[in-house]
Amino acid sequence: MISGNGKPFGSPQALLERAEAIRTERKAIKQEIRVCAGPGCIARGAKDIHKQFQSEIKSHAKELKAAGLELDATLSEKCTGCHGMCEAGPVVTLEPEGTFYTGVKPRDAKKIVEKTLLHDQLVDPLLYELGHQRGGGKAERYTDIPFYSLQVRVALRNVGVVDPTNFDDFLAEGGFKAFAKAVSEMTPEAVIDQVEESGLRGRGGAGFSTGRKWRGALRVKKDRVWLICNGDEGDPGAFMDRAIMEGDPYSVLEGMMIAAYALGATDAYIYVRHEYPLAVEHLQLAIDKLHTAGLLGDNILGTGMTLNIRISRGGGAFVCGESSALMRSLEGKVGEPRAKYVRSVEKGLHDEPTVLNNVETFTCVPAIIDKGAGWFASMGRDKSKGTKAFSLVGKVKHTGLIEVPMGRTLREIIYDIGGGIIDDRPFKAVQTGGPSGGCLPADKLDLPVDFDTLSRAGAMMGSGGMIVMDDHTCMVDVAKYFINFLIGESCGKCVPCREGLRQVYDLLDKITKGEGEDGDIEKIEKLCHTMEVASLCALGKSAPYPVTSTLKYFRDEYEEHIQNKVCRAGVCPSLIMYEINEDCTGCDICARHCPTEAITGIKKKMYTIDPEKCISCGICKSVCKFDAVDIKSGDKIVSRDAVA
Amino acid sequence: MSPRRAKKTDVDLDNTEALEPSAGDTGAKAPPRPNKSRPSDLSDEERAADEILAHYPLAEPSLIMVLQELNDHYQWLPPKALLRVSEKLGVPFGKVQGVATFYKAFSLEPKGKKTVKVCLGTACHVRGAGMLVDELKRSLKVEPGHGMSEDGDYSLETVNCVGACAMAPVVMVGDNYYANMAPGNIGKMLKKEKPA
Amino acid sequence: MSKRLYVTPYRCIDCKVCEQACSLANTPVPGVPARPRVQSFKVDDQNNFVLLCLQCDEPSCQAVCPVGALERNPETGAIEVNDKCIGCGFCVRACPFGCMDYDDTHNEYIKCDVCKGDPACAKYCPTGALVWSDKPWTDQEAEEYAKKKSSDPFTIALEMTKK
Amino acid sequence: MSEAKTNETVHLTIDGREVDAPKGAMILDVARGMGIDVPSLCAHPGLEPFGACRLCVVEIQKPGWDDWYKQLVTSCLYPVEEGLKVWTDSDEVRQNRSVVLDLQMARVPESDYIRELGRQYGVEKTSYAERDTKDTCIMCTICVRACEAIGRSAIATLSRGPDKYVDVPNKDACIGCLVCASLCPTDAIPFTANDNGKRRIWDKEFDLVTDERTGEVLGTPEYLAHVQKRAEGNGLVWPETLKQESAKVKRYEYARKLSRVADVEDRLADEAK
Repeated sequence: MISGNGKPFGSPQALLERAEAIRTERKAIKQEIRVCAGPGCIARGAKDIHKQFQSEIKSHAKELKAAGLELDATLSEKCTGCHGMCEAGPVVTLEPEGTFYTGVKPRDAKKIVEKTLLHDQLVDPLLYELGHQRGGGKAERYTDIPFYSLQVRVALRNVGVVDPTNFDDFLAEGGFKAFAKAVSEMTPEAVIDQVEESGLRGRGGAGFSTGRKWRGALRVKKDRVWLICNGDEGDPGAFMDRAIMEGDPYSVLEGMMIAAYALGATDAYIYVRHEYPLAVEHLQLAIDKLHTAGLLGDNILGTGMTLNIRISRGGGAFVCGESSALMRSLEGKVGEPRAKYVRSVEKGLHDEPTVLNNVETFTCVPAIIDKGAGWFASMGRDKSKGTKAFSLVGKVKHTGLIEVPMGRTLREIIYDIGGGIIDDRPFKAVQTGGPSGGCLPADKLDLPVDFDTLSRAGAMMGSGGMIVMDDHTCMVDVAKYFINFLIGESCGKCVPCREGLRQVYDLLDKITKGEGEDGDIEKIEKLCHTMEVASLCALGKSAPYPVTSTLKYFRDEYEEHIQNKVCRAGVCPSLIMYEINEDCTGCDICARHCPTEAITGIKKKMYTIDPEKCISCGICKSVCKFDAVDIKSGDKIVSRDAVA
Repeated sequence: MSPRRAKKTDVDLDNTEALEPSAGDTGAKAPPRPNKSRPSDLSDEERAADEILAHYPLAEPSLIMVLQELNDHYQWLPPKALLRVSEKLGVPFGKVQGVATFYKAFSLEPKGKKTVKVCLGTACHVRGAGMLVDELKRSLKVEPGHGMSEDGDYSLETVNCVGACAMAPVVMVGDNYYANMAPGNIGKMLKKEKPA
Repeated sequence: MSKRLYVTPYRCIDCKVCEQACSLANTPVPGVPARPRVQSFKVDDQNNFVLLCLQCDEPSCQAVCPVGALERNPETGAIEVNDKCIGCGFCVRACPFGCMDYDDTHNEYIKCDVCKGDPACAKYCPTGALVWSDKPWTDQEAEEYAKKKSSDPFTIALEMTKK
Repeated sequence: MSEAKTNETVHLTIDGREVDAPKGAMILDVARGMGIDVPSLCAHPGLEPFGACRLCVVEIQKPGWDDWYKQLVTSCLYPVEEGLKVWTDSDEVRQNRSVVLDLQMARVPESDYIRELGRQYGVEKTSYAERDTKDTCIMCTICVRACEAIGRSAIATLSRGPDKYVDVPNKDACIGCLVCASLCPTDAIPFTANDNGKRRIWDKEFDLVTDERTGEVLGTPEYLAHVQKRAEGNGLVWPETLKQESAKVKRYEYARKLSRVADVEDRLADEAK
């Protein structure tokens, strides 16, 4: 592996020269194996695959050398950040061809080395099945797959490309070019101008103009400005920031360094969610490396600039994604938000001016400085410029991490990139913006995805979680889920949020249990209104959105639960019954797994479920291999896919 | 100065025994009390706390980081260690306790040998994670976030999103991920993970 | 020189009119008299005495107050209890003269605030032992005092405190 | 509680009445100063504004906003601004206060104080599920903030969300001053001030120190020690004999001392001869 000389860089020029030198050296590399080490792929054994590759390369060293491949000289093998298509993991790509292997197991490493590396043959079973897309067949390169070809990666530009633990890798990909440009050619004012011109808006949720925020902090003339990077990604179903921090920590840091230069900040924090230990590890490695490289600390690149970045691990509180709560947390206090009538750019951390941006926002900054505000602003639409990363999850075929220019429609994202709904079931709703967002129904599929359009429709851009739901998702249950989530995460400071959430949950619970009454919906609506206008912080103010948006678009489902005591999705346990149909072969597996012995029958004949004993746990359905367990609600069979 | 106003020190009239401060109570700062416990008198928890505290500035902003490390060390926060942290950082114990109970990363009761974490992210929820929690509650006889199973092997926790939504629903035992779980597989998983 | 409450103890006959006047002037609820902020004593056969808050330059009560509930009114120069008071009673303990007090009928902490510039005690004092004035005595009184060589313990006490 | 009080004032309108208020003052204080009754449960003039009870919400309109657009803000935390228009009792305000009180009534069904307040906003009975509890704590945290101001921080909020509660996790820190109980708007902190020379609060029993001459209770030994420490921290002398004397006794002693000064003068006069 090519490494630096260990001495700090004395000037921006030296840094750029070094990057150029690495690039020249790397021209010799003929083949690169990239093992995806995103959370999904690691969970499926990516680390073992990486080890297996290392040992296979060693044991085939002679043959490889004969083929002109030598590890660390002409052949490179590395772990990268999340490649995006998590559902097909573990993923291995071979560069420069872009060969894309999915579902790789450690034992496949041998095959790949022997077949692809030595004989230029593809390992067919590992190739990606295009299905009905692009006329079917198998994709040889990831660029052939719509999931990738329709994306534009800005914030994720290096994720899945670089080895996050390797500084040289990052330099070779053009890292710190923007920072060098900023400190050597631009005034702080010019940096802010560029950021403002680019139209970059905060990627954390609210979408406040980043340039304007920075300018605001600059106007408050104080000795010290704090810089905070918010990596407390708490939205369930969102993991873009995690992927960036784990897969491309240097870009986050570079963004922060440019911001620090523009604002004259000397101290910065990255607040990382405590569930992300790998992100902490990679960021810490990167920070240490930057200190030895003279890019952090005193007299950065000989310019006299000082910056120290510290990592602070969150304590596991969703509310700490709220900026004022986050700052309390950094002060070592309970993460209770403060009222925002005094803006944090004036009085934030330790009551000093503070600029807080989200991970993705900072990551976009180097790209803007490097390629220009015009380039960034040319993407997107209206007042939402550039691209946005989303985590596309739920009942969609290709779950994973994507990035598209703002303004793409939901349909393009879900059907073209995401490949549609699992089992081609009907689409019911898409939930965006996490617990603060809302659910949009099928007739909103052609809405362009940008900050303002989504909020007008009752949802929210949020941090970028996009959860797709099919007809087997109960909207009342989804609303209840989010309220329950928020109950666990509310800080409990103000009354509408603390007491209101509990009451809304009680009412929703009543409805899902079939005990709903007339007037319950109106009660919920009244309560939601007060929560929305009278809560202290953004968490409380937006807490009712999952309820109000489902009430707006799926009111009939609520009414069905209340009037007919029916859950059409077959989800609410009190409103459904399990029933065995004639496909039953009498294999007895369900009876053996039933925790309440509600299933009886004679072997090899049809079994039956005693509705009195059944607790609707769903185990029978999940273990049945013959799809012989149906779900009934009311008189209708609303059968549901096996969970597994 | 007007004659009607007296300075507070003016009470110290030479001829007023009644108002004279008693010896040893002259308002001068009391000499620093010797540290009441020598290192050897410290309990294990206090020593562990001291070791961790040595890496941080002794001020309130360090609190959460110190508690994180303590929690990593013990898997929970022993009261003695918390008292020590409160004393050393100069943060009132009430506040320390408030922080320790506010953040989910901290546990105030001992944990089982292994912690089963069920992801309750939205993606996992819509794919049926709730049923997994119910099944685990039944088979381990524990409540999420509290206590441990009778044999002390497992604690149960629910987490909001482990960021592995593609494999939903996900259950984590220690560092191992179990993807695409169903209630029917829980028993098998627990058997496989059972600590020696 | 602004006005102050001056005490001439030898004129005091311990008639308690000042206490009554104070109590009535500071009664928040009609019919329920407040505890007086001023007190007169019969110390021994010769000496009577009226004691009220000295409005110290650096008041102990103010120094110990945790919430800043004791503030000096710039117009009267008196320290007043404002609505920030949380009732901890530190001031009562801290005042060496016992001039900070707690009125348990009205549940509030009290001290002399010179009735916001119009002290009732002085207004109703029948003997002139208490005066609200910009100097202790009129010129005539001063002359009289010099003649009589009567002692004015309070003035002497305070002069002694200045050394 | 605003620092750096300047003489600058801003001009605003509250409920149609024009007023000049010092810059940095909160709407709540200004409105109350005008005699307008704005309800609040968690505000105390001596403590940091907290903004939790949401009862003091008012509607505002800034100059330049569209005529129809108003915003609900927490008056205890919102500093006055030039040209601001404030409504403290509009329909929207009353509606939200009634929902908030409705929620509080469900939380503390046993509290007479909340019930009375609810009645003022037309809530006779809560429309939500009542908690099954005798506890009347509404989590205004006045006790927590007061205890912090006093310098003990014995009381803390523990846990979070709907489960959040107030307690004294370390009984040693409590000095039995009773300030928390006396400030509690809903009398949720049970205590006995003096029961045979003992005081009880937060499940802790205290001894009491009394003035020997008057029998007046001066407080708990912990309390007296705390005040002394605090006073000494402020550079005050703390005469031993004053420690256990009531205000009355202190006054009497001081009067006696001053009356004796006459003797001093005589002695001085003698010496002069």
